[in-house]
Amino acid sequence: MKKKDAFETKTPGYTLPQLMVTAAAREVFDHETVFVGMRLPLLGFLLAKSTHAPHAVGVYELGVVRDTVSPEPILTMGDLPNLSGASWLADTIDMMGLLQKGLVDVSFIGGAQVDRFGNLNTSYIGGFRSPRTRLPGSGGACDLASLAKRHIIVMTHEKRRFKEKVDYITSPGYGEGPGWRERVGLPRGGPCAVITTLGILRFDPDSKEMILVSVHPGVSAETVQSHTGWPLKTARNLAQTPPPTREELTVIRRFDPGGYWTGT
Amino acid sequence: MKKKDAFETKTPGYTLPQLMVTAAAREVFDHETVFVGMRLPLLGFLLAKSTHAPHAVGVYELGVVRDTVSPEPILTMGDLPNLSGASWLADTIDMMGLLQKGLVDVSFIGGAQVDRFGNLNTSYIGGFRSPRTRLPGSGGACDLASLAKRHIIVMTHEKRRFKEKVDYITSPGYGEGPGWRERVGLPRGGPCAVITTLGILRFDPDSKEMILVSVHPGVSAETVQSHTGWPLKTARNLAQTPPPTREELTVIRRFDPGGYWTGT
Amino acid sequence: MDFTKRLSLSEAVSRFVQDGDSVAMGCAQETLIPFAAGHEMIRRQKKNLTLIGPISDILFDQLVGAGCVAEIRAAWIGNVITGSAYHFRRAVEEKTLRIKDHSNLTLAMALKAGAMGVPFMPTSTALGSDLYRTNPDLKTVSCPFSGVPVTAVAALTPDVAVVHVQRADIFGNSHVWGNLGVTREACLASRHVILTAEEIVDTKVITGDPNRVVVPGFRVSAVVHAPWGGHPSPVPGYYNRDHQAFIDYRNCSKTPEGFRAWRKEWVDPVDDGRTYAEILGKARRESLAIKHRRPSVPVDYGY
Amino acid sequence: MDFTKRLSLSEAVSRFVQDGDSVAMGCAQETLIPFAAGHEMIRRQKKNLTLIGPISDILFDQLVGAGCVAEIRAAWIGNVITGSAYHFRRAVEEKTLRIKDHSNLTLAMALKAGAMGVPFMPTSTALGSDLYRTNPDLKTVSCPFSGVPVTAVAALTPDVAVVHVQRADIFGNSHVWGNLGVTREACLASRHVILTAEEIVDTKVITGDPNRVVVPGFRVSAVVHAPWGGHPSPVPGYYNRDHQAFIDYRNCSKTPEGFRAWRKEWVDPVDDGRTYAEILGKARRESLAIKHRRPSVPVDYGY
Repeated sequence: MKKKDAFETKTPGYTLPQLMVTAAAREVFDHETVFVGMRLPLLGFLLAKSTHAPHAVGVYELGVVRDTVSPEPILTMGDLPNLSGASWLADTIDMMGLLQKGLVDVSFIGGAQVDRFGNLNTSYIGGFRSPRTRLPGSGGACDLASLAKRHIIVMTHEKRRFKEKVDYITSPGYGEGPGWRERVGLPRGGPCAVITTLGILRFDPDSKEMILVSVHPGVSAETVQSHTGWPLKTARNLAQTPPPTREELTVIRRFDPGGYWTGT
Repeated sequence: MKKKDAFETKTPGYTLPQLMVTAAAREVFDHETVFVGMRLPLLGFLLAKSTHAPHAVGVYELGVVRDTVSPEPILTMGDLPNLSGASWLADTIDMMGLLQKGLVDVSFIGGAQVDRFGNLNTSYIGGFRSPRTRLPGSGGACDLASLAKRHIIVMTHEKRRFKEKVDYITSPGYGEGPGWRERVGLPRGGPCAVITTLGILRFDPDSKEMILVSVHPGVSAETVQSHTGWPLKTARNLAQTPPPTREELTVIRRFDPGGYWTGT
Repeated sequence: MDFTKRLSLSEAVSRFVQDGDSVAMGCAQETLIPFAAGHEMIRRQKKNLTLIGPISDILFDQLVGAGCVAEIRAAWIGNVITGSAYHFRRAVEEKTLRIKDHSNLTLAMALKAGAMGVPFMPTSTALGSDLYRTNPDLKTVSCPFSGVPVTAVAALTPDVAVVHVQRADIFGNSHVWGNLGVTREACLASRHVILTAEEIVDTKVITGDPNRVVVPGFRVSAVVHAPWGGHPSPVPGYYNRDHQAFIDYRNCSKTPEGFRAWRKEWVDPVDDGRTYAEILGKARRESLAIKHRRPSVPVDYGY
Repeated sequence: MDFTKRLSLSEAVSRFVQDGDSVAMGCAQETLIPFAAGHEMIRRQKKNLTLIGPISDILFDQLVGAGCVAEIRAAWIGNVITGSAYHFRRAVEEKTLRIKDHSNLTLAMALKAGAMGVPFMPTSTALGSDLYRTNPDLKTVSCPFSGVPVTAVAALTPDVAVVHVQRADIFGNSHVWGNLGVTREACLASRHVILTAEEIVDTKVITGDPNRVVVPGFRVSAVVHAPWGGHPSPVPGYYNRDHQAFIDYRNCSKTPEGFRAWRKEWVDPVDDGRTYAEILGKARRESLAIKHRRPSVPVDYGY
C-alpha cells in the first residue's frame, strides 16, 4: 500500500520524506515527553525512540501514552499495535491535561500555510467567510501550538504556503512578533523549527522571525527564497541537512515497510 | 458490633432508628436516582430497593453507582460488598457530574444544626472564628443540598440543634426564604423533608419554612415544639409516622444484622 | 433495571435520532467509530443534523455526502491517512454547511462542561487563534484568582451520543477499552446514548468489572447488537483498521458518482437484509482479524 | 523507562515528603487509604504539612495527633462509622490548625483544575453557603455565555500525592480498581506521586491492561511495596474493611494517653523491624481476607 500523493522527489539512496522524518526525529531529545502528531511525525517519533532517544515517552491525542515502540508497523496512531502494550489508555482530556500543565516537551504539527512568525493555517484558504478551500481544521494542532514547550512544524515548502500573512490562524506561532504570546495569555512555548521539503528553518530569539538554518542536499538558499512569500532571512552559518544514516533508513523502512508515508 | 452512641430510645417492637430508616426509605420513589449519604441513609436506600423501589439507582460519592443491593450487609459505602457487582466504579467527579446535571432525584444528608429554612450546619458550632466545637464538615452534603432535585435531612431533634439561625451554612436550604436559592444562583432543589428523632417536617411551598407534618408514635406536637428553637408551624392534618411493617423490619435487620446503626 | 433496551439498529436510530438533532459520534477519534449507526442515518435519510466530535475519520464526510447534515462542531474533519474529506470541503466552500471550529481540547472541554453540568470550562488553549472568529462558543475571560486570561468554552449537550463499544448487556451496561478520546464526556453530556456493540453479553460480565464502564446503564437509551459496526475503524479486541477501505473511500468520494457507487456497495444492501459482515466478506474479515491475542490479567472484585 | 523507582517506605517518604509540603492522601475516600505511608510520616516526625483530600477516614486525625500538620484542605475530617475526629477537632478549637473548607465537589474541581493545568474550575455547588467564608479559594463568577453565577474553585497542585494501589511495577506503572474518588485528579495535579502497592508485578501485567492505569509511570516518583498498606481501609481484591480498628481508634483517640498507646501498638513497632502484617497478626488478616472471589472477565488488547 503506497500513499498516492506521497512526495515523489528523490535523492540518491533515500527519499525526501525519509530525510524529513530523520530531521524530525533529531528534534527529539532523550527522556523527553513528545506529543506525537499524525503522519510523518509518527515515524519521526518511532525513529527517535529506536535510535538516540530510547527513553522518550509518546503522547497521542486520542488517549494513548506509550514508552515503547509499537510491536508492529502502524499507519496511524489508532492502529491496534499502537494501543497494545501502551503505558496508559485514557481520555483525550488526560492527554491534553499533560500538555496544558506544561509536561509536554515537544510536539509536531503539519501545516498548509505558515507565515514568518510561524502562525499556521490548516482551516480556511481564502478567508473563512468565503473560503476558496476548506481544510480539515485544527485537530489537536492549535492545542499543541498553544501549550507544548516547543513545537516543530512539518510541511511542504511552496510559495502559496509560505505567506507573508496566513489567511487564518489555526495554530498560533509568535503571532505578530515578540511579546505577542505573552500578551494573548499563552502560557509558554512557540514554534522551534519548520522542517520543509526544502530545508529547516528556526526562529530568531529576539525578532521571533523565521530564519533558514539548513538546506536539504541539492537545494540552494535561493531556491528556498523563491518558494517563500516574504524576504527570508538566512543564518550566517547555513548548514546542509545531514542525510539519514544507514541505521536511520533501516528503522524508517522497518516502520514504513510499504513506503506508504516515505516512499521507496 | 454495636455503635456505642446509637439512639437508645425504644418503642415496642422496633427502635427509633428503625423508624427513621423506614421513614427515609419511604421518601424514595421507584425508578428514582438516589444519591446515598453516609450512615442511616445507607440502610434507607437498601430498604427502599428491597421493598417499594426496586428500580431505584444508588449513587455514592466515592465513585459507585449500583442498581442492586449489596450481596452482604455493609456498615459503610466503601465496604467491598458495595463495590462488588456495581454498575459503575468511577471518579467522585463523575458522580458529582450526575448531580450537577440535575440527574439525581433525591439525596440524604445528616445535620448537626438546622434552621427554619432548612439550612444545615455540619462545620462549626459557635462561629468559625472561635468555634466551640469543630464538626467534620461538608463532605458531599453541600453538593447534595445545592444540586439534587430534592434532599432529605436526617437528624436528632434537640433545641440546640433546631436553631433560629445556624452558626454556619455548610449546606444551603432555602437560605433566607422564598427566592433565595434562585438569587444566589443555585440551579434547582432544596430540602424536601426533615426526618428527626421526634417526627417528620416538610417545607411550606410559599414561605419555604419548616412545618411539622408527622409525629412519631408517642410524641406530641408540644414535645416537638419544646425541642425546637423557633415557633414551629404545624400542619393542619398532623399525621402520626407509620411504624415499620414486619417486612420492613425484616429487611432492616437483614442489612444491619448486628444492629450497629439501628439497635436491636 | 429489568427492562430491555435492546433494539434493532433501525429502531434505535428512528426512535432516538430525530431530524435536526445534535449527534456526537466518533468520540474515540480513530478507533471505535460507529459507522454502522452512521450508515443507518444515511439509509433513513436523516436531515439537518448537527454533528459533534473531535475528529472525524470519514464518517462525518459520508453523512455530509448523503445530505444529512446542517452543521458540524468539530476539530478536524478529514480522512486520517489520506487527507481531505471531499464532501465536507465542498459543502463548506458552497456554504451549505455551517461550522463551529474547535480544537481537540476545546471540544473535549465543551463536552466535559456538558457532562459535568456546568455552563462552561476554562482552558489555556486557542488564545490568540482565529478559532474565536469561527466559533462563538469561545470567549476570553480572566481567572478570578490570578487574573490570567483563559479561553472559556461553552458547554455542549448533544441530543444523542452514538458510541460503538465492545460488549454490552441488554440493559445498557457496557465495557469499552482502548483509547477513549472524549467517549466518557460525550455519553455523560448527551440526553440520549445509543450503544452499538460487537457483542451482547450477560449483565454479570459487565458488573463483574465496573471500572471498565464509561457510562452507567441508566443513562443509555438503546443497545444495538452490531458486529463489525465499527469497520473500517479498528475495534480493540475484535478487528484491526481496514486501511484500504479509507483509501477506497477517498477515491470514491471525489465525485458524486463515486459516492453513489460507494453507498450502493457498503450502505444500501443492509436494507435488503444483508448483514454488514456478509457485505465485508469472509476473506476480508479474516485479514482484519486479531492475529496476536493479548488478554488482560483479571482483577478481583470479591469481598 | 528502564530505571527503577522502587524504594523502601522510609526512603520514599524521606525523599519526597518534605516538612511544609502539601500532601494529597485518602483520595479514594473510604477505600485504599495509604495508612502505611501516613504512619511513616508520623515515625519520621514530618512537620507543618498541609493535608489535602476529600474526606479523611481517621488518617488525617492520626497525623494531626502526631503533630505533623499545619493546615488541612478537605471536605470532611472524621471517622466514617463513628463520627468525630478528636485530634482534628481539638486542634481547630485550639487554633493550632488552619482549615480551608471544601465540599467533595469543590475539592474534586480544585484538583481537576490542578490536573488539567488551568487556574480554576467552575461549579454550581456551594453558592450561598458559608464555605466561601472559610475558603478563599472559592469565588463567584458569571458564566461569560449565559450570565449565570457559578463558583470558581482555584486550582490545587499538591507537592505530593500518596496513593495506595493494588499492583505496580518498579517503574511506576500501576493498576487501581474499585471506586476511585479523586485519585486520578490528585495524581495528575501533584508534582510528585508516591505509590504504595499491595504487590509488585511485572511490567507486562500493567501494560497488558493500560485502561486500568490512572497515572502514567513517568509521573510517578516512587514505588513502595507495602502489603496491608491500606489497612484498616478496604482494598478491593486484597482485604475487607477492618471496622473494629476504626472503632478502637475512636476510643483511643479521645485522650492523648490513648493516642500514645495506639501509636505504640500500630505505628512505632515498624521501626523495630516488624512488618505491619506481623503486627496485624494471622487471625486478624484471615478475618479480613476476601472470602468470595469475583474475578473479572479478561479483555483482549491484541492486534
